[in-house]
Amino acid sequence: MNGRTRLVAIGMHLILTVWTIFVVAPIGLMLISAFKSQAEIFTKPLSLPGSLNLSAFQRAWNIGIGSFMLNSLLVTVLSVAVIITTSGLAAYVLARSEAKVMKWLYILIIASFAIPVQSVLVPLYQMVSGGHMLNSQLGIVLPYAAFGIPFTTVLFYAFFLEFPRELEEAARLDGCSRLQIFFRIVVPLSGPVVASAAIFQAVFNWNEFLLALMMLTEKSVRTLPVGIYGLTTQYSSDWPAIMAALTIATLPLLILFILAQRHFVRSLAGLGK
Amino acid sequence: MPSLEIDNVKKSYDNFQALKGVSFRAEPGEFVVMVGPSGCGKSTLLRSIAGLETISSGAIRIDGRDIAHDDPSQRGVAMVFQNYALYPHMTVAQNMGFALKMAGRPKAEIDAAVQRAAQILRITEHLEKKPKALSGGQKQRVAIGRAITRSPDVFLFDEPLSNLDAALRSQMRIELGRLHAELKATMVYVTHDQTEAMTMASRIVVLNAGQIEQTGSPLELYNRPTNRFVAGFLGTPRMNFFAGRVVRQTGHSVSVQLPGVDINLELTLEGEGPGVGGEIVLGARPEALGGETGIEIAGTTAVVENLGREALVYVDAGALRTFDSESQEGYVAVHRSFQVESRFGAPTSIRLDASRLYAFGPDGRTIAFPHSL
Amino acid sequence: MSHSSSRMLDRWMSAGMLAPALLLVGVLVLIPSVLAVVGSFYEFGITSQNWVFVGLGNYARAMADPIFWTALKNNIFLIIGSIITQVGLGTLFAALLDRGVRRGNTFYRTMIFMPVIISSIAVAFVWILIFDPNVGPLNAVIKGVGLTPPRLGWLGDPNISLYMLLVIAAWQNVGFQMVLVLAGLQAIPKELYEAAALDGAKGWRAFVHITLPGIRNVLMVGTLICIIGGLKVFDLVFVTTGGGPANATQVIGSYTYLQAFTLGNMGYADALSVILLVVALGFGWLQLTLSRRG
Amino acid sequence: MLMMPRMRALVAAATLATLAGGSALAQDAVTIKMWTLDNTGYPEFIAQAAEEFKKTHPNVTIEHQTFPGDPYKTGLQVALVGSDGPDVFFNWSGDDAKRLAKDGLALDLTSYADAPGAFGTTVGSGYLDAFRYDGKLYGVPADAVSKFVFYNTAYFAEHKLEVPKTLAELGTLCKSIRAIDPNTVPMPLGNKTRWKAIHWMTMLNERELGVAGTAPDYDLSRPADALYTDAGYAKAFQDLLDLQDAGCFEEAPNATDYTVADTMFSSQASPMEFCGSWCISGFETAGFTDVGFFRLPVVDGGRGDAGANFLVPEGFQVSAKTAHPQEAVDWLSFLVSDDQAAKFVEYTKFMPSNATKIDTVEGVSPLFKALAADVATFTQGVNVLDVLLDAAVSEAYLNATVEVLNRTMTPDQAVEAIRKVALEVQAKAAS
Repeated sequence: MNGRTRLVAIGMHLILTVWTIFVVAPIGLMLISAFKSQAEIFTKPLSLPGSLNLSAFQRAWNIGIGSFMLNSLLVTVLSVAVIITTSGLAAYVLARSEAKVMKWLYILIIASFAIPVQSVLVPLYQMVSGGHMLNSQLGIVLPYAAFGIPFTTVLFYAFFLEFPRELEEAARLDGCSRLQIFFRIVVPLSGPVVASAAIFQAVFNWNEFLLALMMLTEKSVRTLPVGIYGLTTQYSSDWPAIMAALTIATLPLLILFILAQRHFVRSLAGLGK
Repeated sequence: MPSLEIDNVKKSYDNFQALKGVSFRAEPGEFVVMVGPSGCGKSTLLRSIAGLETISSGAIRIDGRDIAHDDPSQRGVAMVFQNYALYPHMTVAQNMGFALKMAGRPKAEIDAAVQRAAQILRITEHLEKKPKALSGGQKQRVAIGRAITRSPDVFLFDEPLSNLDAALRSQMRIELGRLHAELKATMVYVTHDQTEAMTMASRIVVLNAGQIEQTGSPLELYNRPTNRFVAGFLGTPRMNFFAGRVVRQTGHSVSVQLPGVDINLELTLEGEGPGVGGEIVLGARPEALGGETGIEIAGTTAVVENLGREALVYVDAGALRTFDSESQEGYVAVHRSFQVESRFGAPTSIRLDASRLYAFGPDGRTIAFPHSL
Repeated sequence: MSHSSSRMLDRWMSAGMLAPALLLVGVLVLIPSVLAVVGSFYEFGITSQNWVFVGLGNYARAMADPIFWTALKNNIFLIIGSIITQVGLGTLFAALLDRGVRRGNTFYRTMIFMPVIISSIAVAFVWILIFDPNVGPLNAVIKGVGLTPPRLGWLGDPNISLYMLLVIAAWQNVGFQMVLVLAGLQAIPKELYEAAALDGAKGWRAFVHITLPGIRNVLMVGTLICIIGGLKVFDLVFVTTGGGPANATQVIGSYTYLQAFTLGNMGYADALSVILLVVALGFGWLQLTLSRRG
Repeated sequence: MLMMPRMRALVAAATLATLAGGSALAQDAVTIKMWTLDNTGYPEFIAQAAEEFKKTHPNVTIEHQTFPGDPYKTGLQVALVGSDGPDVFFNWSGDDAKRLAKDGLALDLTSYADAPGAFGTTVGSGYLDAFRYDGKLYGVPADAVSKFVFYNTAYFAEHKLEVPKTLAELGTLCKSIRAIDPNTVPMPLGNKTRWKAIHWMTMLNERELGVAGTAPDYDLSRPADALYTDAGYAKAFQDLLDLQDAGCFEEAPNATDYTVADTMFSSQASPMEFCGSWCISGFETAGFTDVGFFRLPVVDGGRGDAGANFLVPEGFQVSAKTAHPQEAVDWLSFLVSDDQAAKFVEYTKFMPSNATKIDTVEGVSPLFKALAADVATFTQGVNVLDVLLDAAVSEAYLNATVEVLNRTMTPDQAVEAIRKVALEVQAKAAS
């Protein structure tokens, strides 16, 4: 290796290292602040905690981080399951049918992909409220699903278009019904796209704030983002507890991610195709 | 063994008529090859027989029973796809037994059928592998094996060898022939490769633009094509076509003048000729131009394809040019049964022998055959 | 089974497979959208039952509302800015990881991707702390090296705060774009680079002539994600700046929320939503035609 | 077209109701659904009160739900319009409560108020007036928040500093503190969420114009040509700027979170803070006891009243849609009864609207008692701007205050901006 290429290599590492530090620093700050007292956070912003104080974690836990996480988990799993199933079935029919009406339905779905949640917040709230589903998991799972379906359908649609049709024809000859073709042939071979879509929607719904803020006002059903936001009450904020809550909420995901990052990244890569 | 009968089958999409009333009959145990250029409707017809397309009108009968509106799996047909269409998530054995499983047959029966098919195709040792682990030829065998397992009334092949390399393709041709002899099943085989058609078929159906041009045994079609399309489609290299004009006609005998070269050929017509002054197309297979008899036309060597024992020479015969041929420049293809020193521009000659020529009327119908046929 | 009945069955099956998705999208996305369009022609409050028909009045009001234009401008700024920072840096890092550095790739990739999975609310809280003008670590560092931090604070200065939002967004999303591009890069056959090397294209020129065309689709997807994200942005603004100071960082999403829920102008908020909807549909259409061409 | 608005609500409700496929089950027992903010001690207070209430009303179950501050208003409004709202709910007096009354969503409680033992007999009329519109009573005041300048008594003693008598003296005091240590922020503002400075403006307006002087502008009853034309408004902004120039506030107050400001005082980094009565629990949590307080001082030449101070009554309203109005009012009356009001103080450390038994409450700090005693001596309550004003004017005031502090607007420009919005709202109300 000559001097110039070594210099280039060092430069490349430098760029990556700087960004890595930039990425890690706030997470480190969150972690450290969780061990500090409120006064320490504000008066000694750059120092390490004076003592390893776990009381903020206890306060955060007492506020109900555990149940927020469970709620988030429930809402995320349910909504992603609904999204994957319904989008998969719909995208399959759309990609396979030659009827004209299907083309219009597909355009309709693409159009609804572009509709931002805020645009329909008020009527949506009225509907969920009118359906007596405020503060219920279903009340948030259904809107999450509805807003996740267009993107996922488009994703699946592209995948199904490229799916070898001969396989399905072979299955037809082998005696499969349309539904059987879907579940016995197409689904088992859709692993990567299903994983990509599921991860994308899971990350999105796990972190969703606006709808959850509006629909899940009751403490017992709040998801993590709203729960954490609720830690800043009308007149006071317990910053160490907020940071502890963020740490509790983030750490499991981070560890899970670091352990499974190879698969995670690979299946997410399916989005680019 | 059942017969397969296609009766006036029509198929149209929006404004496009893919099949314009096709009829033929495959006798029990026959190996029928459908050939034609791409877009001629041969695949559509095959897929219609399989039930993957619905036909607009007509009937498809297996042993006299019209199956045209049955569910694909109820028709008693099995199909081998161009891209194998093996289920990647199933093992070879599962792939082969899937149809029987869907039909709810007992496991023992499925296993037996799979074993039998695997033995026929010599893939027993691969049964537990996934398709991904197989070579192209092995995959094709599994695809065929999947068809065999179902013991169908009719086998359908959709260009099954086009994804294989040349050596494997000729090997598989032989194997398919053996298989046909062994199973004695009725088979319909679609290809655009006329070599496959010539070597494998007991009967060839030539399709063009949604219609049957001619059916018959390979040699029948090669020797006595009923029209210029079939004459040009079968045989490598293709037949040379020369555009000429009728200068004299007496009874069934005409004299034809070819452009550029001042020669008259006496032909014996089978039917009506185009009349004096009418256009006529003469056809000569490459092997018919390299003989010792007939009118000699001097030319120069343009390209030589040496095949070792024999050679194919493209001759620049001056003003006598072919049309609708493989070489764009209108060189005349001549088959020589000896080795040829390839040299561009070397003087050579061809011989036009009226007794070895075909003639086609303005509507493309064959109006004269070589005398020996 | 007769021909027509099998076809009917197929039709029913198709309808049945489509129904759940269409029902959900129809009821919870499309009907509310139509209701929002209807509402945009009226003046009413959340709690008011008194609907006054104003025709296009709300739209006229938006055209004359300087804050609406600020918000729209900010959305566009965030869209363009995030395309440059996120797609740009994402591509850079992906290129470095794919063919540049030889060691530590997994480490870098893991670290850079990490913020993607953190909730944006959590992200916002941490950054609020970092940017605090009196007690935040950023100012402590800046003052520590003898520089002067901005007088009105990182998130308080209308000239700076939008850029800070970009920084936060980049912090969170560059990893996502990077992985997207990385996947695209890894799909480019290595032979292409070998062929290019034979043709004399190496390094930067190989990047321009082989890599960029090879990841064109991926970059389009990434750009689309930035556009949609930039249009829908809400959480980040809502929690960090609240649209302030004095509406300087307002985006359509937060301004709609303000008009609807703080000021109670539901009709006007509906009109803003519809405008956002039209802009979003415009981008969707653009994407559709572009991808068709490609 | 006339059908449309009603249809919109109907379509919305009907579609989802069908989707959910459910309908409410009839219940023999009465359930009162109650929504409140998520303030410290609230859930525990309500829980014990509900238990207690069961003794006299065995068929009534209280279903208490709490919400974080910001989404509360929104969620409440939409819920009240919908069919799934609470029976009784917390609300601030002022524009929020008034709007619900005006829109027919809050129940008129006038006829219930004076029944024996009902809230009208236990709560002072000053509090009740805060929830009175057009002569009718629309809420049950439960507590009030006030605001004082808290100071570090130990620090003041150490540096021999004195409590200021006028606003000018407060400015001088800031300068003295800066003279001791230029890095000490005398009284952090923390205006990132905009309400801290609007509380200042609330009191500064009073100090310049007096409550009577501001009232016709606040409720937009003044003629258009005179609306917000009083020089006192600009003067009040200038007073804030003078304090800023005197070094009272921190750097970039509009970018500083209020919790940072609170912590700077409670961690004794800053010797003063203009803070709410709710701040006391924060001092206690931080173990900070050397706390004194004084009212925001008057200004020389101002028309304000030293006896007037910040006082925002809060309380509960009853949904007009409730199926059990009598039980709902009984429950609220119970909450503000003598015993429960004392418990309320014990649990929440808020100033109760019924202070009959405040002296008997245990576990309350001397500071709280002193504060309560001071509140009792107010000659006039000053309700806070952002609660009192029409939402659009309030929004304009909040932004103008931010801009003044940022020096992107002069006081005159700020008042002009507020006046412009006020005129629009006034004109619209007239039409």
